[in-house]
Amino acid sequence: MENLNLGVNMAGLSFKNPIIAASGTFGFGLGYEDYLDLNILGGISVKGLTLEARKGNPPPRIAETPSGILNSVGLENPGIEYFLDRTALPLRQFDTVIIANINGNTSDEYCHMAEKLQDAPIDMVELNLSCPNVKEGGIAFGTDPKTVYSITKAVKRHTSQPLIVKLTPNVTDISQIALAAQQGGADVISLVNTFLGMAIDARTRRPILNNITGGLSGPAIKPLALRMVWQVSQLVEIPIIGMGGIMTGEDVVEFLLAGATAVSVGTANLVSPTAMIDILDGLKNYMTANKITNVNELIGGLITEGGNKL
Amino acid sequence: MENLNLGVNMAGLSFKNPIIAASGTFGFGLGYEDYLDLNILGGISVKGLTLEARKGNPPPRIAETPSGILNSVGLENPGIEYFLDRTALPLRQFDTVIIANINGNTSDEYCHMAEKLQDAPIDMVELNLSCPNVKEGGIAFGTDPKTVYSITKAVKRHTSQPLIVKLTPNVTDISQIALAAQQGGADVISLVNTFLGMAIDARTRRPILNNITGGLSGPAIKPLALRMVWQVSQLVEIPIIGMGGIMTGEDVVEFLLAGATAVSVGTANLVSPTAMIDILDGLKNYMTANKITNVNELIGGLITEGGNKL
Amino acid sequence: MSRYNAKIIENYQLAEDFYKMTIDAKKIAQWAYPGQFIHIKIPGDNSLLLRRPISINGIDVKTGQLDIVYQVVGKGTKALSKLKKGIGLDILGPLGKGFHIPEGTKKLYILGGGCGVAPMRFVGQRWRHLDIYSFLGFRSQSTVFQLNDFECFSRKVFLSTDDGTMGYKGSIVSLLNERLSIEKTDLLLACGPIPMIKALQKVVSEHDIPCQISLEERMGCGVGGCVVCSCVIGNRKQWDYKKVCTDGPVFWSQEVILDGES
Amino acid sequence: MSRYNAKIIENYQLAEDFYKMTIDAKKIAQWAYPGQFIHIKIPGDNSLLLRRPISINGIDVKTGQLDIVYQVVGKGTKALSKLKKGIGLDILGPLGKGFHIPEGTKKLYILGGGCGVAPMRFVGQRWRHLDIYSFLGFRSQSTVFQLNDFECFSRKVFLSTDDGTMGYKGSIVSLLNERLSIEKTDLLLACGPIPMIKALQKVVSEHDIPCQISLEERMGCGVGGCVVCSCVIGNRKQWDYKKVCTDGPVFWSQEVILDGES
Ligand SMILES: Cc1cc2nc3c(=O)[nH]c(=O)nc-3n(C[C@H](O)[C@H](O)[C@H](O)COP(=O)(O)OP(=O)(O)OC[C@H]3O[C@@H](n4cnc5c(N)ncnc54)[C@H](O)[C@@H]3O)c2cc1C
Ligand SMILES: Cc1cc2nc3c(=O)[nH]c(=O)nc-3n(C[C@H](O)[C@H](O)[C@H](O)COP(=O)(O)OP(=O)(O)OC[C@H]3O[C@@H](n4cnc5c(N)ncnc54)[C@H](O)[C@@H]3O)c2cc1C
Ligand SMILES: Cc1cc2nc3c(=O)[nH]c(=O)nc-3n(C[C@H](O)[C@H](O)[C@H](O)COP(=O)(O)O)c2cc1C
Ligand SMILES: Cc1cc2nc3c(=O)[nH]c(=O)nc-3n(C[C@H](O)[C@H](O)[C@H](O)COP(=O)(O)O)c2cc1C
Ligand code: FES
Ligand code: FES
Repeated sequence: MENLNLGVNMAGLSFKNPIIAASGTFGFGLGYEDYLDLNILGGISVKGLTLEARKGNPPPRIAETPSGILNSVGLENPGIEYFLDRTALPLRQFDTVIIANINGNTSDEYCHMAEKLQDAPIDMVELNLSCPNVKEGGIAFGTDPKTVYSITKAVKRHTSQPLIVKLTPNVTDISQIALAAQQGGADVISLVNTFLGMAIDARTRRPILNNITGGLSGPAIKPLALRMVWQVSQLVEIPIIGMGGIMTGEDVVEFLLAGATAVSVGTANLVSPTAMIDILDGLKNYMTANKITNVNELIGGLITEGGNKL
Repeated sequence: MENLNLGVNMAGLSFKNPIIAASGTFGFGLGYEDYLDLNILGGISVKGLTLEARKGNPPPRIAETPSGILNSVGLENPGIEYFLDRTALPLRQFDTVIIANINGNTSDEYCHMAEKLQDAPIDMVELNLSCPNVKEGGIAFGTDPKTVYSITKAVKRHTSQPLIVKLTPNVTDISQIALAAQQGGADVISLVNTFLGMAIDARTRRPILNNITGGLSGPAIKPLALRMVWQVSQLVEIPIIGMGGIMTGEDVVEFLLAGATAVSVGTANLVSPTAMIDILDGLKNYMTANKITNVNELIGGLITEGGNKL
Repeated sequence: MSRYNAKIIENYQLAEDFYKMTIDAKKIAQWAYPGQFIHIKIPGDNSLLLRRPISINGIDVKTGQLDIVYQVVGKGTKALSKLKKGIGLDILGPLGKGFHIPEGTKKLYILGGGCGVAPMRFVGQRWRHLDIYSFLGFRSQSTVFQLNDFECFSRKVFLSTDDGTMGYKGSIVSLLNERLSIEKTDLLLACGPIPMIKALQKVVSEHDIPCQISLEERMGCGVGGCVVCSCVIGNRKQWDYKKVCTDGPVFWSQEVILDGES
Repeated sequence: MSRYNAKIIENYQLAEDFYKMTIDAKKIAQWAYPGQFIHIKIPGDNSLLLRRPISINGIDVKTGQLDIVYQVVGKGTKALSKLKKGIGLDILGPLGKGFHIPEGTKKLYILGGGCGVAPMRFVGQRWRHLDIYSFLGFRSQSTVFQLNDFECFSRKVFLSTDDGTMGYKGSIVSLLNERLSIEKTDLLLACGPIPMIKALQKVVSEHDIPCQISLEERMGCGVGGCVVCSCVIGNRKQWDYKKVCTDGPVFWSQEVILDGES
């Protein structure tokens, strides 16, 4: 296992491995040191930031579904200023790519936040065009290719940081949206955010989430996410960060084969704070067992001719 | 349990209970007599029919995913003539609502099939506008409200049988599509067909399905299906047949609460040929335990005020 | 706080719906204090993703063993109840901020309702040197558990059942209310269902008794990362969502706003 | 064919990766014939929806017990291998059309490769009155199983391993080929991995031997309702998808088209 090359590159940045903590599932990273060494991670996408602090939705905010979870956090966060003042620097001590996930109600808000981050000690900006919980806009932005194009383009003008555009999967044709992001100047595409879902308690006859609906994540959505990553990778040129239900090293491999350059791990962090260590180990074990020395060999390596026989 | 009223009505037809075998998962019903008495079912939607016989896609056609399955049958069926000649009458002996599920490549094909069914010994026609496996059109039809409206309207002109329109969930806004079906004259809306997904075998680096992508069904999609049924029920007036991952009587209750008048059971039939007996028993047990004598009390009965506390 | 593989020492039914499990968890037993919880991965069924938070019911520092008492209410607790001894359980713990006893506290009332009785046993065992009066509420005689343990460390145990099959018939909070009219306490620590907590808040504020309560909310990570486990803390004019998992589960009664909850 | 709850009588490791399980399944044992399979729900893990098809390895009509031999290759078979005796297994069976012996058959060759050896034991036990010659191919000595049983009912057992650690080194089909050059047979029945079946099809057609083979395909329902388990049956000009679960799993070798499969 000594000679494995796990590093990947995106938007001119090098990641020591393709594993990134997914936004919203790992706080600001800080506080996890008891469970894992943040320096082992390829990157950390911090909890979704907004211009002003947000309280988020009333509880219950989480429901368990078969092999999945629904959440309706609703972007609770201390606001971008707090992040810049208190969190960005402590996080910077760790040798991992730091990604600021931003969420706006208008195109201007996105631009404004991107500007604030321009000189911050972070490595990349992630435009979340997809949060399904914020009625004021999140979901609308990511479902229309024209809007995706124009916001991406606008934000690009306000920052020189490499830009990730994170898309919602709740659309008819994800490839067109991804293409719009690429044309707007996105450096990387991040796929997928959560699927809009709902859970009901038959006994009380009420929705389990106070917000009624929430975002579905976890292994349940893995086949949908893989399909989207694969479809998008057939069309766009820029790198893709794939996610949706990654729980093991083999899951990482599947996303890389489908065309992702890196992956994010979300729900698995809610299951175990040490999940990313196990996933990274699993990836290494897979590579060793399959005699793959460079993880880049796996990217887009899906073999589609001849079917898959028993 | 003796005094439970399980009957529901849709489009002027009465169903002895709200449980319908989902198209494609229960063949033509015939052959299941060893496992269950077809007379206990509310209805049977037969395997998807096309104008001509179809061989379907090469195997493997099924993959297991976390709490779900992917299928890429590709509408293998003996063609509508065969159905009319050989299957419709034997099926008619059973005291249950018989639904013919039809699939066309063009609007005319749908109309043509509907005409052929006009005098057939069946009770309803189900327009499948959603099969994700037929590249020639299936998926495109169901994703555009205008097309859904115009096909529904055209077919209505060619049949006096009550018409169900079955929608694909692979869309940005299911409510608009459902509304279009209603405006086109649909008597009932059927939600949801499968979600387009993909499974990869990390060992062989190939897709598991020969067709690469397939349709995801089973408990994994239940939260997404419930959300869609709920959303649509807020907007349309006509009854909804809800489905997606129903495995137990409580699952049925959840769909009814969300606004469905009846439900279909699909994947559960692949798990056990006797599944619908257990689901029906589960529904009865739920009603008895919760002192509900008439199943219609549950329809649309979701309580949304005040949240759902522990 | 860390992740462990803890072997099950025993797991048996205590009362109707209630089970007690003892696990081998030296590190946790060493550090845990009352009101903290462990976060348990349900083994076997991979369709159940989330861990289940269960309060610590007691520890034996010498053997490094830890007890929990849990009520079977759904799939996860049902699966737990089926586990045989010897199996390794994937747990996180000890998690959360537990109860704390301000200096000078002499007389301690502890109150538990239903599965909320479970964490109070650990309270009593840890602070047995105080004058403890226990108030325990159950649904029915068939669900009463660990009464002996409470009798060991309490000056007096007050017991009520909803159906009157054992002890006082009615709410344990009414019993407490009566008692407080006769005799106050330095501190009250409590855990139980929301309706009970609401009644309790009223009673302790009327009697002006310092009171800490342990809250429940649906959880994800259990370690502060996902902010799903919110409760409302503050006053009506200025409140914030706090995390039950790391800011709690124990809060001062007067800070907890349970409005809108039933 | 029906659905049963079948109690596990025993479940133990036979060879590297291979396990044998005996279950109590009277009705199935009464009706089953060689080449048929049972369809097993994996208990415990609700994330695994689909049943697993496993051939019948043998039956004891008197006790109503049924054997299966399975190779641990993934999550489902791994979970099966962990099950203890006494547990009830949810199964369907007997399913499918098995092997059949045309009237007048005297000499019977049976051939199995890897887990394809498992159903051939049932063949030998049922038709032990015929002159049976067994051809068994394994990966290595460590994976050889039930050799004694085959020796009981066979005139002769030919054995090969890929690595030569036991018997002939190489493919069992080559051994068969050699044997056929010396002595023909009235019928050959076979089960094994696709590459083996392909080689076999060539050999039996060259020697013009009637041959039935048992196929595998990923399955859903197992009872003919979902048409996912297709195989290609016919000839190059005219072929159809047939269902492995109900039209098969056993087909005549010359009808099976394996093109495009590797
Ligand atoms: C800090 C804390 C301590 C607790 N201590 C105890 C204890 O000592 N003994 C005991 O019996 N119970 C305790 N509970 C409640 C216990 O966590 C739930 O009863 C349990 O999670 C139910 O799981 P289930 O799978 O059986 O139910 P299901 O309803 O099938 O669970 C589905 C989901 O809802 C969550 N959930 C359901 N009910 C609750 C609840 N009341 N609180 C939190 N999450 C819930 C589950 O964790 C799971 O994620 C505690 C809860 C918290 C938050
Ligand atoms: C008619 C028939 C008889 C069989 N008899 C035997 C037997 O006697 N002994 C034995 O060891 N194996 C037998 N097999 C193969 C056995 O069904 C698979 O090895 C088993 O399903 C793998 O399950 P898993 O969960 O361990 O693997 P996973 O790869 O985790 O399974 C995932 C899915 O793929 C399916 N699958 C994977 N491999 C196969 C396969 N080779 N054939 C069919 N489905 C597969 C599983 O059923 C499941 O739905 C038979 C298959 C068929 C079709
Ligand atoms: C509790 C929770 C909170 C989340 N918050 C955010 C967020 O603030 N910003 C964002 O872009 N994605 C957010 N997500 C989505 C995840 O980053 C990820 O895209 C999604 O969960 C799919 O990956 P998974 O299946 O591995 O969880 C959140 C997900 C969860 C479960
Ligand atoms: C193997 C299989 C074949 C299917 N074939 C059809 C079909 O021919 N026509 C159709 O309208 N839906 C078809 N479906 C979709 C189901 O009818 C149902 O809408 C879907 O599976 C969701 O329900 P479930 O989760 O209960 O399976 C098929 C589903 C499966 C699993
Ligand atoms: S459960 Fe994740 S923050 Fe409390
Ligand atoms: S597995 Fe369903 S038809 Fe064969």
